[in-house]
Amino acid sequence: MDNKNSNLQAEIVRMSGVNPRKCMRCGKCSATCPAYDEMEYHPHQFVYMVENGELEPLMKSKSIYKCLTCFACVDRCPRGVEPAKLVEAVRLAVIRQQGKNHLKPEDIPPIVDEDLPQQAIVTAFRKYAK
Amino acid sequence: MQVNEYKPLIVAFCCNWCSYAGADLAGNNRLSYPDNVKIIRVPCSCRVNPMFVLRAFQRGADGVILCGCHPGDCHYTSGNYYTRRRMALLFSMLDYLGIERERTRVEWCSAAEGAKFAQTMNEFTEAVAALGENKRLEDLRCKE
Amino acid sequence: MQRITREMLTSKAISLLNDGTVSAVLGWREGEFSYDLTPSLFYTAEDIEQNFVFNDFCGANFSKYLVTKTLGIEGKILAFLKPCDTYSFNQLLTEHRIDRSKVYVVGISCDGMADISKIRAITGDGISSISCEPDGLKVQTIYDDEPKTVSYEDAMAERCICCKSKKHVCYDELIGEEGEENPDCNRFGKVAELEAMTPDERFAFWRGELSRCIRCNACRDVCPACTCEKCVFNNPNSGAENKAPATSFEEQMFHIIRAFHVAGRCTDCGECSRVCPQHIPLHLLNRKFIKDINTFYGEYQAGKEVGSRAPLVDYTTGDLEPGQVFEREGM
Amino acid sequence: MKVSYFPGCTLKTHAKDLDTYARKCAEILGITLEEIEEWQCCGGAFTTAKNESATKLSSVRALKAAKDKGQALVTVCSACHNVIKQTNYTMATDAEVRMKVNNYMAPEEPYAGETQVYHYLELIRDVVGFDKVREKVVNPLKGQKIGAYYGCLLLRPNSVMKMDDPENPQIIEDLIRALGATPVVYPYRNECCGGYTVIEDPEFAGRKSKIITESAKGHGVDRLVTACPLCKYNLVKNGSEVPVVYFTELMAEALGVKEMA
Amino acid sequence: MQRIGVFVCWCGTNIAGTVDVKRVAEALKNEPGVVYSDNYQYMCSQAGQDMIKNAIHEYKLTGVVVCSCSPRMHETTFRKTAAAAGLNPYMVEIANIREQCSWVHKDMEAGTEKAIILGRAAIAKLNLNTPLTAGETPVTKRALVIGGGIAGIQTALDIADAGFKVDIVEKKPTIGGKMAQLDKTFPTLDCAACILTPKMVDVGQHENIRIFSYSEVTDVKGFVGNFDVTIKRKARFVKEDVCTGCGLCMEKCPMKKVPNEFNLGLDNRTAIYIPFAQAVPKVATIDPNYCIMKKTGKCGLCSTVCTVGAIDYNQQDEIIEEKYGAIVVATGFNPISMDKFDEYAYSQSKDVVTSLEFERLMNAAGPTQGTLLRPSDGKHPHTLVFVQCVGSRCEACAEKGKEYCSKICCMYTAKHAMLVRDKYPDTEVYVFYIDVRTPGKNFDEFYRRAVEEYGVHYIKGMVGKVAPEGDKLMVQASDLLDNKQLHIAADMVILAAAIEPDESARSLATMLTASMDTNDFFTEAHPKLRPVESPTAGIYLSGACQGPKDIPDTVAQAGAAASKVIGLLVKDKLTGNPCVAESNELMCNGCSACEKVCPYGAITYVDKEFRMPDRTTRVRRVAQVNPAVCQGCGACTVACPSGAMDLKGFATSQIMAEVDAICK
Repeated sequence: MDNKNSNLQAEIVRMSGVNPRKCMRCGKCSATCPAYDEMEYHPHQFVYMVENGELEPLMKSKSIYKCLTCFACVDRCPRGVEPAKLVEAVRLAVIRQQGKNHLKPEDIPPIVDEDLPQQAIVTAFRKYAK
Repeated sequence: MQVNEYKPLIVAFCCNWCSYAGADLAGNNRLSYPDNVKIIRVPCSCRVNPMFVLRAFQRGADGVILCGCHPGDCHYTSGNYYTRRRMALLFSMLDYLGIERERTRVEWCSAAEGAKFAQTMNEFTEAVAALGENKRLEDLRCKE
Repeated sequence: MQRITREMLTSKAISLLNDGTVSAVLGWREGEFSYDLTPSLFYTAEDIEQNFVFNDFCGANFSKYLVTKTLGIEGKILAFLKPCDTYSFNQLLTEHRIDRSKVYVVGISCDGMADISKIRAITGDGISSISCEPDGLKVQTIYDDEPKTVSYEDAMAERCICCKSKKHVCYDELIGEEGEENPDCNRFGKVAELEAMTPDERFAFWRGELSRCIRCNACRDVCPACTCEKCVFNNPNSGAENKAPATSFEEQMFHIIRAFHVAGRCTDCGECSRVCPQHIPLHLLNRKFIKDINTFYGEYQAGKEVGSRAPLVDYTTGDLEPGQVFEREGM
Repeated sequence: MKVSYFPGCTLKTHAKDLDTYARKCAEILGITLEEIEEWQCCGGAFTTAKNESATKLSSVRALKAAKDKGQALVTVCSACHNVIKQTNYTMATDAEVRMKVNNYMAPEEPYAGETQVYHYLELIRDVVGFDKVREKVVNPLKGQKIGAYYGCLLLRPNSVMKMDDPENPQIIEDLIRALGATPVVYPYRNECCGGYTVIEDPEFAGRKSKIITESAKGHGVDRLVTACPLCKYNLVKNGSEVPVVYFTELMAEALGVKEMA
Repeated sequence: MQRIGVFVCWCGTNIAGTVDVKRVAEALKNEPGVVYSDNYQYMCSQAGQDMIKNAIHEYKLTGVVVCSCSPRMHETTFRKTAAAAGLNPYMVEIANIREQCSWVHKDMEAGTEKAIILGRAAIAKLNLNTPLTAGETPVTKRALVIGGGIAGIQTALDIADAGFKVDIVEKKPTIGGKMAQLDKTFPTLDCAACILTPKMVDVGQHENIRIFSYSEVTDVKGFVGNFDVTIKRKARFVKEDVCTGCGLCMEKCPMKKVPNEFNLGLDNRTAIYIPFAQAVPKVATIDPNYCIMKKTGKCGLCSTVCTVGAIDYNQQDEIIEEKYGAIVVATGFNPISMDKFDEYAYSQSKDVVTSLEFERLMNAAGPTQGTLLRPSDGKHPHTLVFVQCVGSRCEACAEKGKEYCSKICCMYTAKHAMLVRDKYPDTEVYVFYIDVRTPGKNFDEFYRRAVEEYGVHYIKGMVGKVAPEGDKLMVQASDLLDNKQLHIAADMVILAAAIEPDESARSLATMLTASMDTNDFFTEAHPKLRPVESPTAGIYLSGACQGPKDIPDTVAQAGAAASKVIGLLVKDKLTGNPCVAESNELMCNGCSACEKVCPYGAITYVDKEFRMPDRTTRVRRVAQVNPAVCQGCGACTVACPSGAMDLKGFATSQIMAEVDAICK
């Protein structure tokens, strides 16, 4: 693993507070995930790939915007790994970079219908933009 | 081995079941270590009273080492766990008083680890020798 | 907070004595000087009214007296315990040294006690009398015409400044308000300072301090953790016997052995340092053990709960190794 | 009993019902909701990253306002509750975040998670008691089969939220029972509706919501209740055949204060 | 003052090659107490030993120091030598000048010097030795087995067959335990009842075995060889010695809606019941929580129909006290509760069952007479999903699951899957696994047969959610190898629940002063070398109370525990290790520090009266060491603040003397 990558890996692990080494590869997170079919990389892969430093593919993947943060994987993981926090950490590692906001204010007007609670917009910005 | 006139006196407390047997194994395999290491046999490392360690220092020992079974392997199931706490605190205290921490040591050594025993004694003796004679504990009270 | 007054204590003591709740009262009696108070038993209301003293010099920890005083007495003894004393009292209960049913504990709140040596440092020697006034301590010396005023703050004992808890962990009845534990008391500040020194500096520090020891045994005699039926230093078979100053090992090791003997049991009441005539900061040895225990094995306060398992008679399989002690501190 | 109340933005606009009925019912149950002055949006989602402190400030301000008044803090919206409760937990347990937030806000007395945070439902269960609710019911919802829709935010992460068993919650069911109706347990009551992804991928959110409403219908649910405006939006928007109302509205019906709203 | 003889051994050239033995003998002559010092080629030879014996007689020696090989080699030899010459064997000390001197040093001068110092240390220690005598205690030749499952049954039978009396205490009305509930057993698939019930009958008929069924141990006092045990025999309201087990009462009992615990509540039983047909003892028991007579005082039908007059509604609990030499713990296990795992919808659907419930559903004597039917609607299930590791290997939440592997689930799930496919070829069977763990004879072959011959679908992954929809269970799971999320419409879901020690174990451990791990499994005296003994002498462990175990392992351990018990009971007297701790009551503070560190529970406290110097008496709490239980580790000696506790043979003063001699 090159140096830059291992720094990033350490940062993601630290930011998430997750210890990916606790994973015993049972796959219950992925069995639980409601967004599974939308994702290219699944919760258990996030854990495995972060542990192995395979960060590029994760950061490029749209999977990071598909996690619903429903915490089902967090609650059902038998080892307390908390995959959702890793997904969030990877996403933050992407959107904190300059110009990497996934959602921009100009994207909003066309998608909003008038019943949409602003809760949705606020949350989406917090998830998709820095 | 380095030639050194100064030979530190090392007292080693060894538990009967693992470390003393480990020392015997070192002997069986003719693995040499300095002759200034003197072993005292105790049933378990938890028999070693901190007073013994202090006494050894006071009477002129330059280093004291305790050897016991590996944690989890104690013949008496839990003795070495108590040793571990007692000595962690005692050694930390001695260090706090300014006595070199290299002079005290706890090492877990099984009956099968003759080589480890010899190697430990070599390393420890060397480390203590590098410090020179132990004056501090004796001098702690007497201001020049 | 309302200050505890002598009257509050004497009236409580007399009423409990009169209604038969207790048959004796453990309190303070004036010694040679007004700031030199002696713990003492009172059996009658008259004695209490005349001789019971309570002022800012009542620092003595009563819990230890109860070990012997409760023996051979009919009924209960009333003991006024400050928050710090209750920890020692609980620890003695844990060690089965006091029969709880023999003691009626009245917890008294405490804002800190005065230290005569701090006062002396301000007023100079020759103190003939001290009175406790609202605005401070009026100190009369034989050299001055007018009494000098020393504020309570300036007179407060070091151990009270970094008081770990104002909470009574044991009582039958309380006078004054119940306080709180004070986790931010910074009582390990000096220990940390010493730890940060080089070994040579530490050695020099301790040599300077311990050299002054005259082996008067006051620290041991006052220590509430030292209630052994026979002290190892008095026991010819213990290998540590040594009653008086000598040049031998036991003497130099006295304080280390003593600190280790009370490790995990010391409630950090600070009596050892209070009584040391040579002003050796002995509490710094005890606090080192307490600090280490807290960092190595998790927070533990001796005496906080009756029956708690002291760290040195306990273990976990994952305890750190003695060698890791130093790695961990990054030293 | 007086408590501090954090309504949240959506309750001021799209989810006025959730708020209004909450206030009406509280009155009946003897709870005074004192709205926090100058509260700010909670942000909608809690950021789990350990090095995020800015996103915690608005919640901490609300928490601190409640602490200053010596009151518990109550929320009705699931999202606000989740954010505020998680923030509070972080402030109590994460020294680094605590230090950063306190340094930034520089309050007189640092905030360290002292405030007790209740969801409205918890307040009813733990403080008021369902028996009291039962006493106050004037229009028992007899014969109605109501399905609770918890969603994610009320229950998870359980280690922090500690509201109920996240896999088999009972709190809304107990409330439904107290209101005289019959609770219906269906398996997707604690699964995600699709949440905020509706912004980007409405079809995906639609699929998630559909599973829930279909399951509820299959189990014979007459009406669904929820505590979350976004959940309600997603469920309704995606053609739920079962009507969806806020739990406070259901309460208002039973307690006889709905007309007055 | 001692009169010490020093004997320096050459060990051929082993010692003499590096150590000048003559100089050593000479130097040690002048040590305090030494009256004789000599050297010889082989001290351990007959001639060498004779030399020691002669010197003991001739010089009236009170102690012997042998400078030779390791005490681990010949300490016993020289102790016997001394004893043969009339000297107390514990008045012998060995200076190890071979393994720890001549063999590890090359320089003659240094070696000799060190040998002298080691000899000096031994002499210094010996000067403080006192003759020690090992204590003897008689042995009660009867064993108690707590728990009547397969572990307890096997242990009891083995002990009884060796000719010793055994009592079994079982809390349920019958022995048999979990194995009696099982259908078939892996890896051979023979039926559990076929191999267990004959053993139960053997137990019932064995002249050396008494069964206290429906009973509990309430108190244990004493120590190895001499336990006093209090047993509560709960009132079963049926006279055990009169009841013939005919079962007429069960037919007539009007209260028929009692959840049948033997079938895990899958069907009902009557208020008066015999748990199953092969129960031992085959005696009815009235369940007072359901019996109409017990609850309302009106009924009495069973009493009317009982032809032998066995019913006694007024029976009271009976407390009996018995003496035992050894106690075997065989309290077994239970599956954990599934309450906290409702993502699998255990509380929402009757068709989600635990593996033990599944055993009953497959069992010919079970609620469905062995036909696999769904509990909800009695229909034949077509798609079955087995979930492994439910609550096992679960580190995250202690209140939910267990951190350890439950060990038996992989194999019984393979068995279940295989049996289902064998009986009902029209079924699809899925097993979701994290790892398949099959270490055991013929185990992996068994699992492979399930896959290869029976076509069980083994899928690496976990189930995340089970949703009851209509009459189906919608199973959402991951297939990690195919990187897919699966959705299976199943008819039944079977959960391999983790197993945990029986809840009675914790209080029993306290009574026995036997240690337990954090999971409440009993700890063994040594994890490798003494796996069936508790660290507390006289307490033995059998079966799953010590850790998760399958039947073969349980039976093996049961036999091993029995052999250890037999080894104890054949002795008339127990000779202790004389090097045990001893408390000086005059100095003891009564603080309990020693009691807390003792791994064997050898220390107890008594209130004792002492005469004080002022002629008053004072009652003090003091420690007493039971020498029959103490193993002599010395942990207490250091924990003791006053130094009241000392270890014979390794006294504080002796070790100090050694330190002084070495550091001189």
